[in-house]
Amino acid sequence: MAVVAVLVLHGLLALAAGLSGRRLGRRVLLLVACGPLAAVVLLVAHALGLLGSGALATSVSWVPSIGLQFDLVLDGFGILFWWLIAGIGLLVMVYATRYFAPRDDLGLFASMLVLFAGAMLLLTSTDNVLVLFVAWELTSITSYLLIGFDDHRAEARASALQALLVTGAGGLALLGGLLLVAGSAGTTSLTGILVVAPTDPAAQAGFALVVLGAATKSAQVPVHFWLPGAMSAPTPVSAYLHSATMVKAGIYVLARFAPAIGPVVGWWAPVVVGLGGVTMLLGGWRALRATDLKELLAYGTVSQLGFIVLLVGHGDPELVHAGATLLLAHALFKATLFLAVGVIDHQAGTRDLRRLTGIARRMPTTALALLVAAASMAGVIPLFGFIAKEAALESTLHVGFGGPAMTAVVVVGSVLTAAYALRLVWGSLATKGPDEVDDDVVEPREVARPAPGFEGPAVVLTILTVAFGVWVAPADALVVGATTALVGPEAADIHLRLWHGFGLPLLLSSVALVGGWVVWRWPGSVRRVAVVTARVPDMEDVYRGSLRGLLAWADRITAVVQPGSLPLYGAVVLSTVLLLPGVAVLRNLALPEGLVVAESGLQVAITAIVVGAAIGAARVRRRLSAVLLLGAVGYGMAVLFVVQGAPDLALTQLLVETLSLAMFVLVLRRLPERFESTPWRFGRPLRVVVSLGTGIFVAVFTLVAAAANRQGTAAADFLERSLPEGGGRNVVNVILTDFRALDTLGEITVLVVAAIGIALMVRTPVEPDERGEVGP
Amino acid sequence: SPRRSVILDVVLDLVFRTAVLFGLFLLFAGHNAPGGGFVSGLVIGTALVLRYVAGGAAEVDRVLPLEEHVLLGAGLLLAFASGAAGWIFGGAFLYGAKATLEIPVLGTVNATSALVFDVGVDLVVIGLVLGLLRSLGAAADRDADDVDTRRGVAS
Amino acid sequence: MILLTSVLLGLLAVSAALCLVRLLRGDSLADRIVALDTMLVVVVCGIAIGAVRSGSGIFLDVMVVASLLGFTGTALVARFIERRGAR
Amino acid sequence: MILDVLAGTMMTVGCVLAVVATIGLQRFPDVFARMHAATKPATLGLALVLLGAALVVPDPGSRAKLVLVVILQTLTAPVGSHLVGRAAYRAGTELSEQTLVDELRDAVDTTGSRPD
Repeated sequence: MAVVAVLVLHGLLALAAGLSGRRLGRRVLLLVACGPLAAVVLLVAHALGLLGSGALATSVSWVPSIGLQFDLVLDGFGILFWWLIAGIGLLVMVYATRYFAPRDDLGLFASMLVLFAGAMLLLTSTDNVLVLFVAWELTSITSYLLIGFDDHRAEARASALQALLVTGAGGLALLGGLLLVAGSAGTTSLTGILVVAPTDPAAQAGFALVVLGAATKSAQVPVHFWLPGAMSAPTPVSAYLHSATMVKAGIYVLARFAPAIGPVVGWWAPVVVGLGGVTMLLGGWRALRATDLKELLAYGTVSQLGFIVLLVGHGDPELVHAGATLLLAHALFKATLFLAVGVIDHQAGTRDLRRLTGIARRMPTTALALLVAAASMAGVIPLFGFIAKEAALESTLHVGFGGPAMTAVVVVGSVLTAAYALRLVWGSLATKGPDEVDDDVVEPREVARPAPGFEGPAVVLTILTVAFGVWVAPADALVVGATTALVGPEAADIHLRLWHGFGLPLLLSSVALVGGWVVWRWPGSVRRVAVVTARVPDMEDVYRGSLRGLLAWADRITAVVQPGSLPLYGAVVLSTVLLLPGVAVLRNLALPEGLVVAESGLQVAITAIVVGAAIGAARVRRRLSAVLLLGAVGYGMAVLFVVQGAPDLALTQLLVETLSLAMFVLVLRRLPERFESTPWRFGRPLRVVVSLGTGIFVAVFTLVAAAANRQGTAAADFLERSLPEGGGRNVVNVILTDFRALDTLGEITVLVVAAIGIALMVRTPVEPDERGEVGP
Repeated sequence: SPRRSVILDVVLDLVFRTAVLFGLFLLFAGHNAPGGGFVSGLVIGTALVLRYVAGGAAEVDRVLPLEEHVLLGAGLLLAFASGAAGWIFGGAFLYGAKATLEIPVLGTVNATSALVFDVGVDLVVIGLVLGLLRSLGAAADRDADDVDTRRGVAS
Repeated sequence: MILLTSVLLGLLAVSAALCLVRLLRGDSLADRIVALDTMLVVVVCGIAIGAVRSGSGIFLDVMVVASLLGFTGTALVARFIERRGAR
Repeated sequence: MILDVLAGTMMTVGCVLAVVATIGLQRFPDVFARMHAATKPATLGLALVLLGAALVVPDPGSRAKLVLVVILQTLTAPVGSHLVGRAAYRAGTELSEQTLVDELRDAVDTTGSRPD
């Protein structure tokens, strides 16, 4: 039950922050920080065993009819994610209070942030696939709003839209995949699906879509380009969403599916691992050329995400264990790096490493934090990053099929990681010579010293990175819990160790570090590789090109389909009626037997008049004459109703006919007097054919429909009950206002909407066009 | 204005009242004889159209000063209220109730809750006609007038 | 009485047909609205005779409304003709 | 029995009048003459038929409605044709050549929308 309480708290805080944003100013961020704080308290209580066993699993049925159970199961893997989301969330919110200058829309920012945190917590704790999708979409939407928070900057809006489109499309793919898989497995519960592990073609297609969805969210190549774009978001957002939590949602889904699906679905491991490997290499490579610190970190994140996907996607217990460790390590050091870069950007006013020099002396604490985090990223001994890399290298060695290839990719990836880590440290902190810096460099003394509270969060994370390196137990417990939740109890004996002895992994790590230094020191050495990657198309241009093409194509279609001529619309509508239902009626033509043509001479006379008037209405040149002839048709119909013995119908028909005559007159005043002749030669014959066809179709259709009524009419029943129950002899009115009152209620609502619609349409000011004529 | 016909105005006063009265008659007679909310609304609507023909939008406003959305809203609300009342007392939404009332002048009258619903329908229909007259009539008049004045035709 | 009413209804049907001819042929709008109005008068008479023939008065409401509408329609179109001209 | 005969004759005269008037509608040269023909059944014809019916119809409610319509129609029919006549004249409908004198020509300004 506690889990639900925490989630609901996030929702309430989002509402409260939204409302009270203006009054609280920057303190609103502290208000929303209570959400992650509550989650942390819950986790600590759980870690200390204070909670009962049931506290972490609840089941609330949301929409039982479509299997939408709101059951939450917080297992080991969920807890690992909760630590990340809540812990880093808390620190980011504290950090944000210093980062932002006082502004009145902080309330919106805070509510979006806590809503995002709540969505992520829900995503990682729900066992129902549909609820997972709802949370997934919520994160996409909140990320869109957060990226585009500085909405006055066009670039922020553009990248926010880009992120939304890509992750949104991914979300659609995920929904499709999940539905397919849930359909084959027969249950919408995630654990249920993993137990059944369906492999029929539909499920396989489902898994492919799930991988696609996860790939967009976790910025895997080729849909990785939205992440560097998202760097135009405020730094707290980048640190929280686009490094530690949101981009890991895809990994969460892949990790959940991998252990059960990997061995069963043949293509799963190669595809996912391959995807991860390519992303790792390409991400690392692009990071080397980045000059904006946040862009460098963004590509670094893409690379690290690839690395985690490579480990977690395989499904082998040891690899999953290493993946979970890296997941934790990456969250720690990448969030620190973002926070540190945020401090530098905030104080120095720029993130371009060509304009920064001598920062280390101006803000030693941030510099130290950045240095340690970068070292952990590169995998330098005693830090937690090193342990993760060692575990990864060791586990790839033990993998049978494809193991060596994976190890090679990891080593090359680590070389690149080490290289861009050095580039980051040198770029942001070092005191550079005149030739290594642009002319508009920010002089160190112009950089103000950051307030202590501002650097606090980064320091806390750095302490964790160092502490987990030296004292592995707490991290190990967390990771083992996560792995056993994913793979099962047999993974319980895999443990983290700082020192693996002088084995191959240590050698490979040091090779990676040295290689990294070489690549960074002498970029010339990798010139040849640059030629190869230059030919890879930049996905961002592909995205922009496809968007432009889509819009151009849409314009062309609208021009063709909606040329603005009313008769054409009419013809299209009627001919569709003729084609689709018309053909259907013709195919099973069952005319009622004993077709009575006319009961009395009078009916024939009246029908003749009606038909005569109708033909007249079609032929006459003047608009109002046509309306008058139509009036004759309507009155003729009313008389037919009288002859058939339906007074209510006759009354309504007469009245409606007169009112439409009135409305026609009111409108026709503004229209030219005569019908325009059709410019197109075939206009007239086409109209005759279409209208004749429609007339015949309606007649035949009515007959067939009447004949098809097998169960007998409801009239008898209504007639009987009219007086006793309805209290009235006029069965028509009793039906209208009593038996079927709900339908009438619907109808009068339609009337209200129609009245409002017309009023709005007519009263919107219409500028007379060039001929001075007020348009129709 | 030169366009108003005195004869029409005189006769109209008489006919208008008769029409409205007949409309109300249809409403109340509706349950047992032909009629009902919808028809009654249309009859009264036609009477309003007559008023519009005679004296334009100003005349209609004089006769029925209400805004049309007030009528629409009141009608819909009344219909829902009668439904909700059925729900609260009778257990199901739009549940009908019957009562035999002793009204001094009219003698024994058996009224049904459906009548309230019918009045709601009536108001909605009148509101619709009024709305149409106001938007298609009055608004179009304004456009027409300024178009005519721009083209120098004394309308 | 039944025979008589049938004959009368026949007569009315003939006059309605004649009205239709005028409605179709009528070159000016005024002709057409007069024809339509006369048609409605025929309808009112028809309903009255119908009531006599069937002995039940439930259609008389329709008759009252029909006569009212005839007048409204005529007045409406008359107002339109005045502004637009009935060439 | 007398009532039936009386009602019958009244209704017959009314219907005959209607037919004659509609024949007139075809043969008269211009709008105004046709209107003159058209109003006859609207007032006299209708009154005859309805009053005849009122004599025969059983229940008082129906009779009241019939009389109501007679009154309404005798009131509104002339006004209706007055309106149409006025509008037609103002709109400049040509009078047929058989017209002897047009007293209205100077009294009414048909400048409004006479087709020049």
